[in-house]
Amino acid sequence: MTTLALEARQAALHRMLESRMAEEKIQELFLANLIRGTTHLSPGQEACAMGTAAALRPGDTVTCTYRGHHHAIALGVPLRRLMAEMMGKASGSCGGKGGSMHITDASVGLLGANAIVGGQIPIALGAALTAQVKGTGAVAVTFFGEGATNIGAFHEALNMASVWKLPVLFMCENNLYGEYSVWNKTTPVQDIAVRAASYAMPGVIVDGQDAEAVYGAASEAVARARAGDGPTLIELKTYRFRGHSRTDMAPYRPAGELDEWLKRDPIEILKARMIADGQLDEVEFEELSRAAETAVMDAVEWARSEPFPTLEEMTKDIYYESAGA
Amino acid sequence: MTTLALEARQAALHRMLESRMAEEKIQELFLANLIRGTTHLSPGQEACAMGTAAALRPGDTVTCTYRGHHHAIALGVPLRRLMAEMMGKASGSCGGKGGSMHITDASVGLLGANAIVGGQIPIALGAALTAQVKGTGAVAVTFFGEGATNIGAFHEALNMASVWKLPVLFMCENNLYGEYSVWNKTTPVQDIAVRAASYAMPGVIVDGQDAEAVYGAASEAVARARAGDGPTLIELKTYRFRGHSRTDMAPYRPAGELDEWLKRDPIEILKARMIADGQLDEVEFEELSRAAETAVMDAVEWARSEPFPTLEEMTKDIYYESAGA
Amino acid sequence: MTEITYREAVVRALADEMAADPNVVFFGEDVAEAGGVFKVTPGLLERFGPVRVRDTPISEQAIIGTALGAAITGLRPVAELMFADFIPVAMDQIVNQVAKYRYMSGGQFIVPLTIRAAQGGGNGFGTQHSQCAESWLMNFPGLKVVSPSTPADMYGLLRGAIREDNPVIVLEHKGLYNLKGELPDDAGPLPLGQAKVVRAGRDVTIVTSQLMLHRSLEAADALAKDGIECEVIDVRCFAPLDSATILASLAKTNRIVTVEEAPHSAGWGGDIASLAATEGAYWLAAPVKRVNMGGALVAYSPPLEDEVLPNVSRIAREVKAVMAG
Amino acid sequence: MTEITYREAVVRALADEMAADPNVVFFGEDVAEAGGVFKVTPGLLERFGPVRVRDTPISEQAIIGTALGAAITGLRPVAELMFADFIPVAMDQIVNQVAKYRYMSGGQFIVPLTIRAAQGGGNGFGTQHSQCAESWLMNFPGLKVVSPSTPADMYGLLRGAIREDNPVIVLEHKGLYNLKGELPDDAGPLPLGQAKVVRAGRDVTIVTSQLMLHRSLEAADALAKDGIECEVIDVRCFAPLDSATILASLAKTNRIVTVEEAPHSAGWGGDIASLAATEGAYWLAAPVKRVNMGGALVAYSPPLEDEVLPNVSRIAREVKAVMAG
Ligand SMILES: Cc1ncc(C[n+]2csc(CCOP(=O)(O)OP(=O)(O)O)c2C)c(N)n1
Ligand SMILES: Cc1ncc(C[n+]2csc(CCOP(=O)(O)OP(=O)(O)O)c2C)c(N)n1
Ligand SMILES: [Mg+2]
Ligand SMILES: [Mg+2]
Repeated sequence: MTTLALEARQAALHRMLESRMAEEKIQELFLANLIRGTTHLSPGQEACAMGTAAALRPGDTVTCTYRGHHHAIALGVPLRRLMAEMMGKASGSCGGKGGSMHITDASVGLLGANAIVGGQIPIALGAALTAQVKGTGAVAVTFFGEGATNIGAFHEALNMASVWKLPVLFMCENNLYGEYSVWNKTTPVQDIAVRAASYAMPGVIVDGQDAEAVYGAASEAVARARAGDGPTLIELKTYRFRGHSRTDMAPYRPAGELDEWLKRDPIEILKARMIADGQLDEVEFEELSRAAETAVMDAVEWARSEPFPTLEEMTKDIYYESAGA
Repeated sequence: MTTLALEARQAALHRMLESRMAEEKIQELFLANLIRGTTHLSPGQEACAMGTAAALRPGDTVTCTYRGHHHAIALGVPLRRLMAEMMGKASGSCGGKGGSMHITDASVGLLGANAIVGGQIPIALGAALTAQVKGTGAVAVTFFGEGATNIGAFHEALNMASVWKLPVLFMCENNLYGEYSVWNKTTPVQDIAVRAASYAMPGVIVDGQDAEAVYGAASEAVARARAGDGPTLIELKTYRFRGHSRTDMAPYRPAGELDEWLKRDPIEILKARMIADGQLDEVEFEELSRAAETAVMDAVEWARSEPFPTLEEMTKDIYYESAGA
Repeated sequence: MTEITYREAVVRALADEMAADPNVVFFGEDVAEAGGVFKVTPGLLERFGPVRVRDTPISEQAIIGTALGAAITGLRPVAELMFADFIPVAMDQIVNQVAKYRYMSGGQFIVPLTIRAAQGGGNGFGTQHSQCAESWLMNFPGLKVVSPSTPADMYGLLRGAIREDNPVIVLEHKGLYNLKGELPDDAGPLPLGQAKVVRAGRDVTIVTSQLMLHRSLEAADALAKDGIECEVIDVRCFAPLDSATILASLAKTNRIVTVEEAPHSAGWGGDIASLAATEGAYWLAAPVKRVNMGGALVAYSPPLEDEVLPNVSRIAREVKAVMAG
Repeated sequence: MTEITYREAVVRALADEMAADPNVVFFGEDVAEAGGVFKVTPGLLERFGPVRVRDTPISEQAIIGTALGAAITGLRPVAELMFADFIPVAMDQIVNQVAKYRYMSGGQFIVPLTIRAAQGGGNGFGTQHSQCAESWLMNFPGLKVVSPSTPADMYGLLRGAIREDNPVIVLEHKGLYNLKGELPDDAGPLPLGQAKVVRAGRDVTIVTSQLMLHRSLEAADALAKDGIECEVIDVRCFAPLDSATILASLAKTNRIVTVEEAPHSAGWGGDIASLAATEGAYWLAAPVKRVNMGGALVAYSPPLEDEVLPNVSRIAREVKAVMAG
């Protein structure tokens, strides 16, 4: 089994904790109506993001979904800018224009979270095309849910990526539900990974709760992609500990299912492994947790005190206006 | 191997001849600019249509593509109405409004040929839904090319048909080319049929030049569908003897390829089998050919003398206006 | 007379039509078991069963294609697209298939199909989940487009849409779901294609719809205090447009203002202004004024979103400008 | 000065931009090896090689998504959608992704992307292959929409589009591909957003585009013999619209007629009429007249198709009516 080096493990654990706590805080803010709109959280799915991010290097890019906070944090979007974006503040990562569903930070390779199911998938092909045309060796990663694999854009993108041998990682976070529908009510196959065969690309099934397993599979796919051998579909078996969005209490989940999955909390899995390997003890973990909490609280406080964008922003950035124009 | 009863063989041969000759005539008319616009012919692919039609019964429905004359003739659209439609005449099967790419005749179950690649595929699901909801036992057939299997609508339709166990036959006429592109330039799999696995439905490969092989596979799928066991994807390996559309001389075909396929002319295959079985001799075949030619010439002459629609037709049929309104 | 919400009006209309006609079926993403993401359709599955009320995969093209195929073969499907912002995902099926199917076939089919979707801004849902769709659909003859603004109209127009033998898109405004209003005990289907003078006035005509109707009525109240009597017209049906009602009002007031929740360019207000400049030109005593989103998009940030949507004071200001013009 | 066709102008513009900037790439269905279905792009593959000039699968969503991803990561893609009628197949990518990507990110990206498509009627291509698309795209801030009417404009505006740092849709009229015209030796990129007064006149302003421009010019010649001097304006760029040029002409002639190849409702002529009724109202001496397809679709049948498109005599008749008004 592939493992991460100590520092990478520490970073993964650290960011998983930050993501978990940031999302708890975000949920609070939404439920208290301190933020209006809706949000889609990913507690339970953090390892999918962290394991993948650990396999990437600067220049690589990511597109993802409205359920994208964990990806943003994994890639290094600063918590303050994330929180400010959540609140629609001018110092948010998108200047407040994007919001929870559209976190974007080109400086860390996050090309954008997307609120149209499947919309982000073909966009990754373009980033990969740039890499291929310019010979940069970069790979393009795109995250999506299992529900999204029933939409046309998914199909077209995987096919064209395969034909053009584009350096893309198709990362399917199969969290068992699309909104309130359990996956097998809308999808006739047991494993999403089998769909790779329609595109003559490798389809891999991975434990999405284990950051290192994700890292291993992603690393292999990255190597394949950088070598010019084309895309890979990776199915990450995972679970969202919360409902689909802000107010969803997930009444559709069978009794006990959540409890079973809580036993496979990605944070606990990595923590236990590090403890077993003598890299961490409970006290240190508590410290890490507290540090994450502090960072999140700081980000929230900071963001709350930041100004909203000025009204001129309303019509800015619709078009790029060149200096000369 | 499944075979057709004598009468059905005769009918299939007869209609294949009619289709072949009608299309030769159509091409002539277009090239002579007696018809404006474009047309997509199917010589070489006739068995795909005739074999399938032989497996259907009244009440079953078909949607197909702009390359749909053979389907229309297989289902029994009268040659006169087909030719009149080709010429945009009022007595055409669509009153002249549809044209070569949109032959439709609800009275024989032809719900429409479609000029948007993949557009007709989901529509078949609706006909199947009606059958399922009303319990009519009808099946819905949809024809499309191998190139169309790369478009999103194909994917969505197969998935939803499988989930809902709809009585649909997905008939892929793999004629090796989508416009001027050989299939394996745009499609990374050797056989389209493998894509059925993405939808947990049977995927079958059939010799599309052999009307009886097509009939056999279609019959099995029809039985499955009528029994409530859901859809089937059938890949018919075939070839178009002409270019993609009116003016295409198909320069992209490798030398000799057409000649190889001409040896597998679906008309010759059925003819030879009938001769071998003592059901036909050359003289009778000549007679059949002449009869088909006569019928086609009659249809052309008739259609030429028919009137164009009146100008009031321009705005009619855009909306249904109830008698009371 | 009972008081119901706009949300309840939807499910009541659906239930009443499903009870009246066994051919009415209803499907969409998470509409059945969960009762819809806006909790608009609860109880239908329980009452009408899983054959007629279905959840679909995330496959908007398949949803609309299925509805079309069902409509032309004898059902009267109602398909939900959830957010109107997803209409573009199924755009080909809507504008190239649904709208044109009857015409291309020369009138062989009726297309009794209803598409429902929730639209509009003001909820912090961000750029991809806050749009109004009327203007996108009006350049496609064959479609009818309905936008109810009150619970009673929602109820009556949705029933009217389901009874229509033509495809109708019913747009529900998210911001109105909780709006309460009276429903007459003898309420039945309402005819499409009729605008409604919601407030009579002699000085200026305001043409508007949905959320903007309610803001315009507020503005009209305020303006009345300044002695300006607004006639407020609820468009209700954008295609076909009830020009007569609008022109009659213009003939009386000689001044017209449109209040649109949409970008200016190719927004429906252009059609109203066009009506005034063509058939209504001799009645016009002052330039037409259009109040809309200009060239802007809906941003996530609350102050930007609040600014982009026309509000009561902006409406009042523009009406005053027209009175001065 | 050389004489070139509108068709040649396209490939020359593409070649010149590809030669000038290695970041320009070009792809679409059958555009590379075959040189396009309208034989518009021959020779590019041979000259610029298969990395920069590519054939795609039949996957319009993937094509546009790929172009978007490439544009935001450093390429300047030109994507062809073949017939403009297929724009709806990729509508989500165009209107929810491409148009909004820069805005949602708070201006992190430029989106230097060009989409080319062939549009228009008059060729017997039937209802799904004869539409004009400007009006469908104008309600989406973020897009620019260009419709060149002459070889020189085709050349200059396509180069201008490719140089734009914003997404541009360039619509080529099929009926003009064989049109010849002069190209100045020093021709370069033309700026977008400027209408052109093609014929000066004092009596009435005709605002039009593409095929209708040429018919309008013919009508203007005929009308001149009757002493009516038309000022004919070629819109050239529908978004952003050059209101100033149109208003200046209206201020001079006090009469305005739009000649549109599109259905009336939500057609771009509504924006012109709206301009006249708002900013131009004080100059209007007669009602605006719109000449367009009314509520009709393009049927296949030649007399119906010929009737639905505004022709020279209808244009002349309507201009006379406006002069009388
Ligand atoms: C085209 C489109 N259809 C529907 C929706 C509404 N919607 C948002 S999330 C979602 C479920 C997606 O499920 P999945 O792909 O499994 O991702 P998850 O939310 O589980 O991460 C749906 C249907 C949408 N945003 N876009
Ligand atoms: C959505 C869409 N994209 C592109 C086209 C143009 N087009 C027409 S036929 C065709 C090739 C289709 O190939 P295939 O599916 O193999 O069918 P065949 O023509 O071989 O029968 C293409 C690309 C179209 N009509 N619709
Ligand atoms: Mg999911
Ligand atoms: Mg083919």
